Amino acid sequence: MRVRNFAAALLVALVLISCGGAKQADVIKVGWFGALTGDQAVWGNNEYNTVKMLFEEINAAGGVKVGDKTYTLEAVGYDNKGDAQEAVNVVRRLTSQDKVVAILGPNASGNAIPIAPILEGAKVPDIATVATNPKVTVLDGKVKPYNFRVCFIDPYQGAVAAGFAYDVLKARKAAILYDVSDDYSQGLRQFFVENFKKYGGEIVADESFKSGDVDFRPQLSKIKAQNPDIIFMPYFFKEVALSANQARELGMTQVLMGGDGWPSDQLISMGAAAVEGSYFVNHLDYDDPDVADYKARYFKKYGIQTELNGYLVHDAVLMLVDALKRAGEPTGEAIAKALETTNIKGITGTIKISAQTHNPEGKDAAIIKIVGGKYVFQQKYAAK
Amino acid sequence: MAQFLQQMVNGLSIGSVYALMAVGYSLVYSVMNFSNFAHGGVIMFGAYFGFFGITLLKLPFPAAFVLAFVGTAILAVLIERIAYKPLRERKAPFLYFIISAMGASIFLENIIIATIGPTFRTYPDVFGRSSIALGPVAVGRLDLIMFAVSAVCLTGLVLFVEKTRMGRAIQASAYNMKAAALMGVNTDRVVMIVFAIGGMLAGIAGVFFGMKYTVYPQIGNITTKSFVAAVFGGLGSLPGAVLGSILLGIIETLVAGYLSSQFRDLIAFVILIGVLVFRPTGIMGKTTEDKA
Amino acid sequence: MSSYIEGIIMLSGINLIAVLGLSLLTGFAGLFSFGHAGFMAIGAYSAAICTTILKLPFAVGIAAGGATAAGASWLIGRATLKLKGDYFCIATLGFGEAIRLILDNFQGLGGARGWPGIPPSTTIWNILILDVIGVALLANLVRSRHGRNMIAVREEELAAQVAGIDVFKYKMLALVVSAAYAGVAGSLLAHYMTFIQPKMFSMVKSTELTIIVIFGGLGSISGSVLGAVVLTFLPELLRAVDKWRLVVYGLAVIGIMIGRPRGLMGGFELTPASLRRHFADRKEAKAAKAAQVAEDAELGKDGL
Amino acid sequence: MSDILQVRGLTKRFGGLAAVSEVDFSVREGGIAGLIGPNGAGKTTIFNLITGVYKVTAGAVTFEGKDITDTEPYKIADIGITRTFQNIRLFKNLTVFDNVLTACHASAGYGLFDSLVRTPRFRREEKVLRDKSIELLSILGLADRKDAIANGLPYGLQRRLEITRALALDPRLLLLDEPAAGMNPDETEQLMRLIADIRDRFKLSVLVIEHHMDLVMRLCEHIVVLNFGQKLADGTPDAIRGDKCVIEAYLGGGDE
Repeated sequence: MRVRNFAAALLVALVLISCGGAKQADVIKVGWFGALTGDQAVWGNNEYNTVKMLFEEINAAGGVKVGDKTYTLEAVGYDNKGDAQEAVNVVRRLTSQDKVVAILGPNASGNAIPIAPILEGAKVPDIATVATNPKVTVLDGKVKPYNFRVCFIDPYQGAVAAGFAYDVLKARKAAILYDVSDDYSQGLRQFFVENFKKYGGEIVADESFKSGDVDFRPQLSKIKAQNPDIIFMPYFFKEVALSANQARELGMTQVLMGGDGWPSDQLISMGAAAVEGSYFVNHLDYDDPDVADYKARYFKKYGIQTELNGYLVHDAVLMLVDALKRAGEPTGEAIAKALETTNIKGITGTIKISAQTHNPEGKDAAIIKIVGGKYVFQQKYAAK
Repeated sequence: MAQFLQQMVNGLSIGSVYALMAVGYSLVYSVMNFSNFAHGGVIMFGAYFGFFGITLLKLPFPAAFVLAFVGTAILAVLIERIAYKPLRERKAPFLYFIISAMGASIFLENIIIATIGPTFRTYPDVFGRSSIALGPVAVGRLDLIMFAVSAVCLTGLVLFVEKTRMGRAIQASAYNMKAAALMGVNTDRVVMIVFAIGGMLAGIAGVFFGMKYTVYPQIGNITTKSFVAAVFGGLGSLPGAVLGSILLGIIETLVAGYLSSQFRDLIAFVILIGVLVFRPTGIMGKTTEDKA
Repeated sequence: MSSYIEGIIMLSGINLIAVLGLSLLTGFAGLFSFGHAGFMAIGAYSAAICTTILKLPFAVGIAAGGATAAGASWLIGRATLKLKGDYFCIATLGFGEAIRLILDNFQGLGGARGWPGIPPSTTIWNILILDVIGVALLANLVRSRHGRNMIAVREEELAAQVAGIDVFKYKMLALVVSAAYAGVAGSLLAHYMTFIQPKMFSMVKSTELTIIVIFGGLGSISGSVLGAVVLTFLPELLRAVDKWRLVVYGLAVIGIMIGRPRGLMGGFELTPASLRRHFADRKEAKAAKAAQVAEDAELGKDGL
Repeated sequence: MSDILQVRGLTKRFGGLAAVSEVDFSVREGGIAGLIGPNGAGKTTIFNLITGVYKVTAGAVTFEGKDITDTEPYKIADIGITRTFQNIRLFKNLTVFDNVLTACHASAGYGLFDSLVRTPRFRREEKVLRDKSIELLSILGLADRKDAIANGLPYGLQRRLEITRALALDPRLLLLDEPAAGMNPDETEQLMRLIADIRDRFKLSVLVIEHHMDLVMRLCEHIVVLNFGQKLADGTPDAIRGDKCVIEAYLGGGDE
């Protein structure tokens, strides 16, 4: 099934459905979980709000037609505080108590991995949002039947960052600073190193810190002595801002580069001049018209800006609705099967799920540059 | 060589942050003889007081600074009155104090998360972020100011303890609380003053920490480093706390700079254990035998 | 039983084992540890190595988990238990973080990204059996001379020494047994989650275990059992107000220390015998108490 | 009769301050000896040195002919010396019975494994310990208070319990640190009889620190007088009563 511009298609479809049978009362329950409290609460709330908003819009337009019946969607969301143990609890609750047919989220790989056996037992598919560790969907060469994701994976992101740094920025000597106690950071670091070396570049410094650290000058001073062309910083915006400031304080002028942990208003306000001219790999181009439409709807409803996670969960909802329509019946098994042949256009790009990996294949990454305190889209970049 | 000098400057700067945090903790330890783990929470409140003083109340920096350390002094005394005083009066074992302190620190951290939220905040730029270049070595402007303020605070504290009546009462209580009480020292007041001073130091540490880095509810976690530093220097000794902090800062920096940044904290921990095994009283600590 | 309820029961059973160990250390021997999650981590990773890499049976994994955690605790104890309590505290603080850092760096076991694919060998039955064994062994231990000696160390270290109790040895015994419990709990957790990650064993985890012990009451095994079950279920019921949970816990911990240091159970052990005695003694106790007060008054020494 | 305890040249310095210097004395087997002197004379310090709580700076302590200088406190109990404390140190939150039972541990013939799985040996030995505790409590007149919490006992009984606990370790030398402190004359009288009684019944020797001169003079067969950490005099009560130095420094000084 080919859907061209999803926003338009969805609208047409929904209008048609709503004209068809307006007084159906059948409900499909869809689970969501993520961190609503704790230090990742910003992202969790953003995702959950987006899911609720989209479901409202879909229901207002008449619901989703599965097989011969039309259903409305209901979101059942739980907070797992970003904790792996809680993730298992919550998924058990969603599958056995709430009887959801599919689950959206979580954003952290460490929370998405341990839920796999429970999903398999309950036969309920999950679409992870920003869980980029390859092991979320594939383990020991075998694809997990009920785990899917909407984002690209660490090896891809690492390859894009390395490729862009080498090809476009013409960097030959790269230094890395990463968070050794963070899974996401370790993953990106590993694949950046592998790819950058493959291109022929040299890693002149490979330094780390630990979550909670605030002073990076010892590592940065060491990096400075190696005089790299760029510094790759695969971690989240708080530490990015701190380390960027400290690097500039030490008189370092190198171009900084990062991944999808960067985008945030706080990076600009706190990093200010220090992050000016830096590049990062992102899932989407903020100026894309489709993106802008969702952004505006979200802002209108909640009065705050959406974060990166919102875009991805938006596309996860699209994936799910598309799969529901093709599934023929609203059961986890049927939905999982339909998800394997997903091929839609979302706001973060074309999502074509591979049945072998359950990852969206060939999703272009967007390279963003910080110019004048704004995120400026540079180009789409696909790793070779 | 340039790198080595820079690393020493980095180490001194990190160490002086630890020192500012460790001194208040060590002072309280010297009198109360227990680790006040709520100290980190008070530091965190100091950072928030200063931050909201500047942003919300639109105070000039010096006023916000005073607000912060007066606020934390009051907070520290309040914690003492609520969480420790009843235990003191009951002569409860040391374990109860530590647990009560843990409760206080959990409360402080989470009340901020529940009311203000978990996100971090950035101090407005007060002193400028630029650094001064001394040849190849960059010295942060804020570091210099912080160094000066720490020196003034610590000198003031030493003078207070050595030269004033209250200070001597504190010394006497630190030596032996019961004997001091018998000799007519109002130990309850001494404890209050000690917590107030500890709280002030925490407030000062908090504001500088916030300015240098950022403000967030888990600042207390970083202060565990300063506890380690205090043990390193000799628990209960003020010069020991300062020396231990500076040494820990330099050791961490040199480990990260020349050995392995991956294992920085691990190596720091191994050094701590080593010190404990071979010199249980720390660098400056004095051996004491419990009075039977 | 829904898989959700079953999951919560399993988790509380696993928590219980770790809590029992900590209860021995803190409640009976009077030592405070910030690093118990570190022992759980050692247990979890050792057990996972046994079952996943070496393909040994789960029982061997559990035993190895307990043994390695106990071994690590012995090393820490050697270095710090001869010193005053604060040093031990701070050393455990550093230890918990150090273990995490080692595991974060150890790419062979997944590093910070975690280790998936551990066999799901933990079942509700092996948890319950280990719970029963754990409670029985601990109850036997504390009601023997070894347990009494630990309590004596907690109560009055100097007097214990003079009464011929090797304080260091009994602190060490409490620490090693307690770490072994934590190690077993870690092994079970690893094979329940089928995935382990150093993040799971943070200081927050240690703190939560300590809170359970305190709620249950220092020196009460039945309190720890109750605490582990109630405090594992409670957050599930209170999800809506979860951000206030730790605020309330913090206050409650202070409140318990001030007002009811023996915890919510008040040092009362819930055993069939104690219940019987409790009801039978109520009347007698009143009369006896009145008689004693009168006698003390006569001696004129009350309150001196 | 030979000496059970000998102290030779015992010296303890805290920093530069000599709390005890060059003290010699001995306690005869089966005897009751007294250690007297004004506050700060170093009496308790000597107890702490004998029981290994403090490290000795110089000198030696010999017990039954064996050198026990700087033995760890917990081993001192095994060797056969136990003590009480000036400021009572009971296991405050335990019952009277448990206080005594805990101290009986040394005579228990079972190991950790027996404890964990409750072997028959455990049950047998545990019964022996319990019987022994009850017996001791009855001898010391505390049997009817056995289930009371130690902390709630009247002061006099707490002292008595501390002595009971010391006896549970089967000592051959009992060190009592101001056992009559805070007692009225009646109780002091009772205590005196109790100490003499214990000595006879348990066949042990006693070294007692005491301020009540009356008690010391009547109870002890041998008295050591300390002042400022040094020995002033040493002899029978009569000799001490007549000693000029003692009268000047202590009895005449009006400490009593």
